[in-house]
Amino acid sequence: MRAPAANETALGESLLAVEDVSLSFGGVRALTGVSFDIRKGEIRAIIGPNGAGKTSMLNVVNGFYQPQAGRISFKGMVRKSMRPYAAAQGGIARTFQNLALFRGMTTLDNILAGRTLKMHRGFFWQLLRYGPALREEVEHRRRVEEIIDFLEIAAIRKVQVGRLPYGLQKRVELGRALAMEPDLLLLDEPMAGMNLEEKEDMSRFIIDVNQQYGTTIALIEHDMGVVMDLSDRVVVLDYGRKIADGTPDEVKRDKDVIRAYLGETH
Amino acid sequence: MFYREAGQYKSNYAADMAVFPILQDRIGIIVILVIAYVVFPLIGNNFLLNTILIPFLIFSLAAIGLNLLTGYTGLLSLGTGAFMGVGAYACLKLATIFPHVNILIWVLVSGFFSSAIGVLFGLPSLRIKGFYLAVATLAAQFFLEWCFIRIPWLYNYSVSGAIEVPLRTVMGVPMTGPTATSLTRYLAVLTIVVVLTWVASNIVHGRIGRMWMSVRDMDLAAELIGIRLFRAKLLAFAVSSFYCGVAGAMMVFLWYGGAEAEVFAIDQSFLILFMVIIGGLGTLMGSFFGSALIYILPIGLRLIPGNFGIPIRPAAAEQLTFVIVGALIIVFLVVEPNGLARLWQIGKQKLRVWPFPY
Amino acid sequence: MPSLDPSLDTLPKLLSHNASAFGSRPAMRHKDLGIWQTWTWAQALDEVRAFSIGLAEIGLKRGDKFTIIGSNRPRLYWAMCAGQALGAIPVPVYADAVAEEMAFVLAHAEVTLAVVEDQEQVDKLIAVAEQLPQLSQVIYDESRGLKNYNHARLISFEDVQAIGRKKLASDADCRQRWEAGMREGKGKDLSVILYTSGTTGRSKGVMLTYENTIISARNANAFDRLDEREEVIAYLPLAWVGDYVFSYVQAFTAGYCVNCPEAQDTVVQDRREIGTTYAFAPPRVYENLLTITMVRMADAGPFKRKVFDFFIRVARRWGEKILDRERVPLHARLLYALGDFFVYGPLKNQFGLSRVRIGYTAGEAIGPELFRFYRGIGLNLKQLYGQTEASVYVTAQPDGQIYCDTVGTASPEVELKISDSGEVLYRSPGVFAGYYKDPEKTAEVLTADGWVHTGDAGFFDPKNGQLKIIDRANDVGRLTDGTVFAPKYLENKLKFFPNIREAVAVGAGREFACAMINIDLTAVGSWAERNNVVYASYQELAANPRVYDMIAQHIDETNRSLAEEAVMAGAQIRRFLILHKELDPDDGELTRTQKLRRGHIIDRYSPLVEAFYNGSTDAQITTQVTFEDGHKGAIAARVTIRDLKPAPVPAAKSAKMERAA
Amino acid sequence: MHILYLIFVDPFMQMVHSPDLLMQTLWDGLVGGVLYALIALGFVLIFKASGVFNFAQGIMVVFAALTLVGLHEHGVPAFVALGLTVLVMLVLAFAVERLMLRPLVNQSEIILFMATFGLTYFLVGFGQLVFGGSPKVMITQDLYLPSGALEWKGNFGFVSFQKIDIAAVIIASIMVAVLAVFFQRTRIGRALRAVADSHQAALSVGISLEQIWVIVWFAAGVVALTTGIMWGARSEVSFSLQIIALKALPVLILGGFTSIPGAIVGGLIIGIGEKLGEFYWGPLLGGGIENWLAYVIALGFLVFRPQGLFGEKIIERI
Repeated sequence: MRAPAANETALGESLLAVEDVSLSFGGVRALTGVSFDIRKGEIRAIIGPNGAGKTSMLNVVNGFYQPQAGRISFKGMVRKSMRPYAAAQGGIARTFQNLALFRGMTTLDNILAGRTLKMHRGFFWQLLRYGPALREEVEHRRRVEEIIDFLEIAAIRKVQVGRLPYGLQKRVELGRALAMEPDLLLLDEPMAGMNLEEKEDMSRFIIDVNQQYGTTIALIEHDMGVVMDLSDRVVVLDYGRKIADGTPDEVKRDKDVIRAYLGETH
Repeated sequence: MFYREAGQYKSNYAADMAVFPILQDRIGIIVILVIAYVVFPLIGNNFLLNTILIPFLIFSLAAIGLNLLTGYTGLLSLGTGAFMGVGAYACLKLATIFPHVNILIWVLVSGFFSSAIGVLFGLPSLRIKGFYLAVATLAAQFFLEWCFIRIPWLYNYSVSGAIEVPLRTVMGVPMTGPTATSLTRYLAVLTIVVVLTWVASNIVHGRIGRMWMSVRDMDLAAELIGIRLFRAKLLAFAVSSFYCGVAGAMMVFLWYGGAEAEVFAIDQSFLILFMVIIGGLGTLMGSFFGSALIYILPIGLRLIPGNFGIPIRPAAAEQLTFVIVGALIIVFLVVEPNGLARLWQIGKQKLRVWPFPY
Repeated sequence: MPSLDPSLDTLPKLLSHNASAFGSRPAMRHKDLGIWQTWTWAQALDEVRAFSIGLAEIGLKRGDKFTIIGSNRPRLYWAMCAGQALGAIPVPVYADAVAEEMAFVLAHAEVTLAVVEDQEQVDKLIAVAEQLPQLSQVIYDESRGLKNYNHARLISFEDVQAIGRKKLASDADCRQRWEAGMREGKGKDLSVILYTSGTTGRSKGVMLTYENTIISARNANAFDRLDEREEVIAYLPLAWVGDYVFSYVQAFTAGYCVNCPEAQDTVVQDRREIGTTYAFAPPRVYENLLTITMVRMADAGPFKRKVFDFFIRVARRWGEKILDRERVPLHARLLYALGDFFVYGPLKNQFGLSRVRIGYTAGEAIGPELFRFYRGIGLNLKQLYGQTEASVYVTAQPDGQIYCDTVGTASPEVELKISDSGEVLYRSPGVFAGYYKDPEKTAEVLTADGWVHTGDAGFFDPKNGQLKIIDRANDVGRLTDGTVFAPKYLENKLKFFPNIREAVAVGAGREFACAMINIDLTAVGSWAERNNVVYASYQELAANPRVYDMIAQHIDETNRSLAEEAVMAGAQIRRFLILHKELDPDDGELTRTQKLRRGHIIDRYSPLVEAFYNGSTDAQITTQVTFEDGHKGAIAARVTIRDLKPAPVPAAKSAKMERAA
Repeated sequence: MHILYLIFVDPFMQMVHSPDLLMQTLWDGLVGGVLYALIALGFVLIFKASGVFNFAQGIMVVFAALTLVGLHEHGVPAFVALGLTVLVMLVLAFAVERLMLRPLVNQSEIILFMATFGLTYFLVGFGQLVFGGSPKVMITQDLYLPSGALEWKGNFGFVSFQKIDIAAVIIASIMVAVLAVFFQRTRIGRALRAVADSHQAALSVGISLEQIWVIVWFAAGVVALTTGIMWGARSEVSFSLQIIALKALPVLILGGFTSIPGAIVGGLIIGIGEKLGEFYWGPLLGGGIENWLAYVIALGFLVFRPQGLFGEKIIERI
């Protein structure tokens, strides 16, 4: 089922490309001259041992960190570095390794918050919460409900996310990202700490997102099995350097990768 | 137990997103409003109106103001008193310069002045968070306090250095000044508070409210979903200060009828902060609970000994109040850190699922 | 037989009539995307028309059979009507049926087109595709996950409607033609084939004409004064005659609104939101609600529990009398009023039953205690006795004449009689046209002069003249000592205990009665939590000796109450065991409507049955099981058997008996 | 033009023309600063070890002083009273840990912060209830603290140093030294430092959090007492002091919540800064700017170095 999708993306033009990006915090090198691209409509995995700089990479992509060197071209526009707001507006959404949900808010509000960039009714109408403002709320609520339905979290619609079990929180976070209708979706270990069943669900959602909405996805994941059957292409980082890049099978066979992983285990 | 929700279904989102989706709650609100507008005026003597209700409402509004900033946006402020002051002095100047304009309009307009000041002192929130920001707001508190004392123009050069509220009539009825009856002032305060509370609930239930809460709960994530933190924070400062400003103006014009700068001293800020915390951060209802507890309780304490004929020095009573309030605050925080509003919620939930435990 | 006004003798005709009569009234609601999406009768007609014409375009013809598979969704009901408008015959199938079962029915009914809910059902059909060569088109409601499927024979509901709308727009008189085609339908025409998963053997297709269903629906509406103001919730299997008549035909004839829940597990919540006024449910549903109540109350604080128990006792004592408008002392009324405020009201509200005017329990006999409980808290619960072959209604209880052990008097236009063998027979306008492609079975059941053999043993209660069903005619047996042994009667008594989900009584032709028990995982599970009994699976919990003790107490209680009854005293349960697995329709142990298939179970578990009577205290058993995903496996277990002391028969009673004898 | 002159030229002219005044001002500022530093020190101790932003520190100063004087008034010999007061502070520390911190463990910062507000109110009321609300005079002589002034005439003028101030500076310095040693050398001290980093670490040193809290609150109490004595000796013992105690907050901002040297340096900057400001620029604004100058300094400072003088740069991670 995945096969056709993979083929067409193989030719799809690049949506985002990072060119020898380097990042360091006060002397500590996080990334060194990393370059790779993400093509429209593909599922791109970033893997590597702990501390390989995967998360830092995502943080660079959506402008949370400013790299010291390198270029980032997104949708053809070349920048020295991203800015969070610009990234968000450009259509880059993101979930986090250890959840960054708005714990005090309900599932509904969390996902609605993801629509912020798309809501424009002025302050005055907000004061009245009437007329245009209300209409806008309703219209976006409808979109959000579709996402809720899609992620099968209708039952927890009005529950404070702080009270939800971990697996569900992950889903809500994905929902918030989807609410932004992103062109590029960055998932930082979407399945960390999940049991098998939850993982299967999550994989299904990721695939469905990619197919239903044609969203391009870049994900960091530790579970090799998952990575191999989800992703179209894989880039491997180790100690902040790129050591391999290609289709899952290519990467699996790459000896640097094998070494890196064996190196990690002991 | 009283809730009978069977048959209350929503066939459109507007209804589902209403502030009070449950019929019984809507009824409750109406009952409260009727009591406030009809029953109290009928049975209300000066003491009830002037010493209990008017200040209670005013403090509630101020608490709402601070709650918008601290409870909803997560920005701790110790400058509430000063922002209230700005409102009061602004109102005084406006009333003096344009004597013929309806005073209530000025009461509201003066809010905008404290908004402006609030935004000004909110600027540091771009760089700093938490207690650091709290201390920054202390700068506002002390600087403004100092202005209130040192700039005679603000209090119209009155010899006492205090605000003397001029007589103003609305449609022939004395609204402010010595001859204004407590009933008229009560109704004015009540109306303003009701309207502004309604507006506040609109804000917090809409896009802006979500924006603020996002900033409060996880500012980084908020930024990454496209919320401009700085704008959101400044907006919070502006709105919050507006409410405080109006509360301050009402306090002087519709309650005290005259006041000195001390009224807006740091203790006032602390008092409001108590109300917000005890009432419950991030809930409008809590602001009312908090103000009821923190303001009305001490009055009760002062009355009790008298009623029981226990001889007690007023000073001692004062100090005793301090002790008790202080202890109460700690006790409340221990019992329910999320404030009275949370207790209320729990109770309500129990009633909804009655007879089941969950 | 009285025939119908020809302008209203088919469901599509009724639809277009309603569209003009109650145009702006809600016809259907569906909890979807968080709110109750609503369609008026006018809108419903529009949806149906568009889909119907679309169907015609993709080649559905008069006389074709098409199937409907899925949970209760407006679109699936519309699909039935849309097909019927073209003169095609819907053959709804149980959505939870496994692929093979479906294959049998669809092949047998020569279904050419399927309207299904979602990917799950599509996958099932694909799995058995080669067994169904004639099935040319599959229409799905939810596109989720189907994007990359081969769409050669696959099309979405919207697309079909789009085709229809396009046709309507492009071709001016297409609308008239459709109207005309719809008008060709006659009351005598075959309207639907419902496959009954009979308690014995393979399922048979019951053919019902429009007249059958519409007349009995009309009568039912009149009988209970139902009109367009009713609110009902549709949550029972589409393929069950109950749902077909109740949420489709009766809705169309009365014009009331049918509400589709968001999901199976939100039914209680959804029923509560809507606040239905007319409820129709098999005893199981009421059982579950009661179980939930008991379980939750067990966790409640002592005070709350005391209040609850006290008022429930009040309800038991006075509730029914008050409901039946009998004379009761003032203090009782006052107590009851209090109870209503503190317990009954909230309780009914929790379950969304507050506004229920009439509640029916049917499909299976209901445990008397269960029945009394609901009547006691002021729910006007009545019994009816029905069959697919009768378009449901055979007998029903008129308001005010409610007895927990009868099923009421003959419904309007229904004639009843008891054969010499004690079997119940009936004749009515609702009587079916025969089993599809099965004349000899039809002959067995349907006599030349239109009488139908129910296969149930029963008699008219001398006290009130209402029909009383004892059991399936061929299930009623006798113990070797000659005492009457009516298994279902025992089972129902046992099933009232929240802890017992299913019970299978054996004893026909044996020296004494025994029972195989299925514990209720919800109830016993929470009991286990409270008594920190640890368990990993149903099997483990079922085998737990403390659970055995608990069940033993329940059965002792049952025996005591049996001892009270002259006829049954002899048939007390002497031995029982708790089954190591839950009885399951997928293993053919229950019907899709969750009825016990006792015969099947008894030979399936023959080793256990033998163990009952050869005195051994436990037995080894291995059973074939079908898992969720359809693949088969076997589970083995060693099941313990417990002995019980029969309760002494009260001296007075036995004395009377002797005199009677 | 003239205003610019008044702001940017005139003050400095004055400084040059009368260095004695300048010196006097600097000295006064220094002493004030030292006392701010001491209060700030109390904050830092508690914040470091328990993450509690102890708003009550200022009140503890007053309360301690009040207790000391009050006891003496009731005829308790000075040093006995001193000892008793220390004991009272210990009891207070225990009470706070038991009744406040333990029940509120792992509540959000702001809740603990509010709790210390409650504590403040309580102490204010309690102190007055027991010892009366009227201002009191610190028992300087009985504690053998020097009084009078050292006067020093140079050819450029005349400066006077209050002996008590000198004493204050010395004692304060000793205090800091002791604390420093305590933190660097002793096991408990190390434990405390560990707590600041991670609670597990502290436990591994074999001291329970509860004990640590008691210790730091007690230490803070002792610091408060010292401060109270000094301050009381300079002005008088009354609750008006608590406003001055708030001055410790800007000091903290300058120094950072967790740095002891920061507290000291910050204290000095604020103390001297506000005195200079008041003396040389205050008149332009009609005086009294002491009340807020400290905060404005801190505020301006924050905008450029949010993490304070000695706080290390925060790298935000997600």
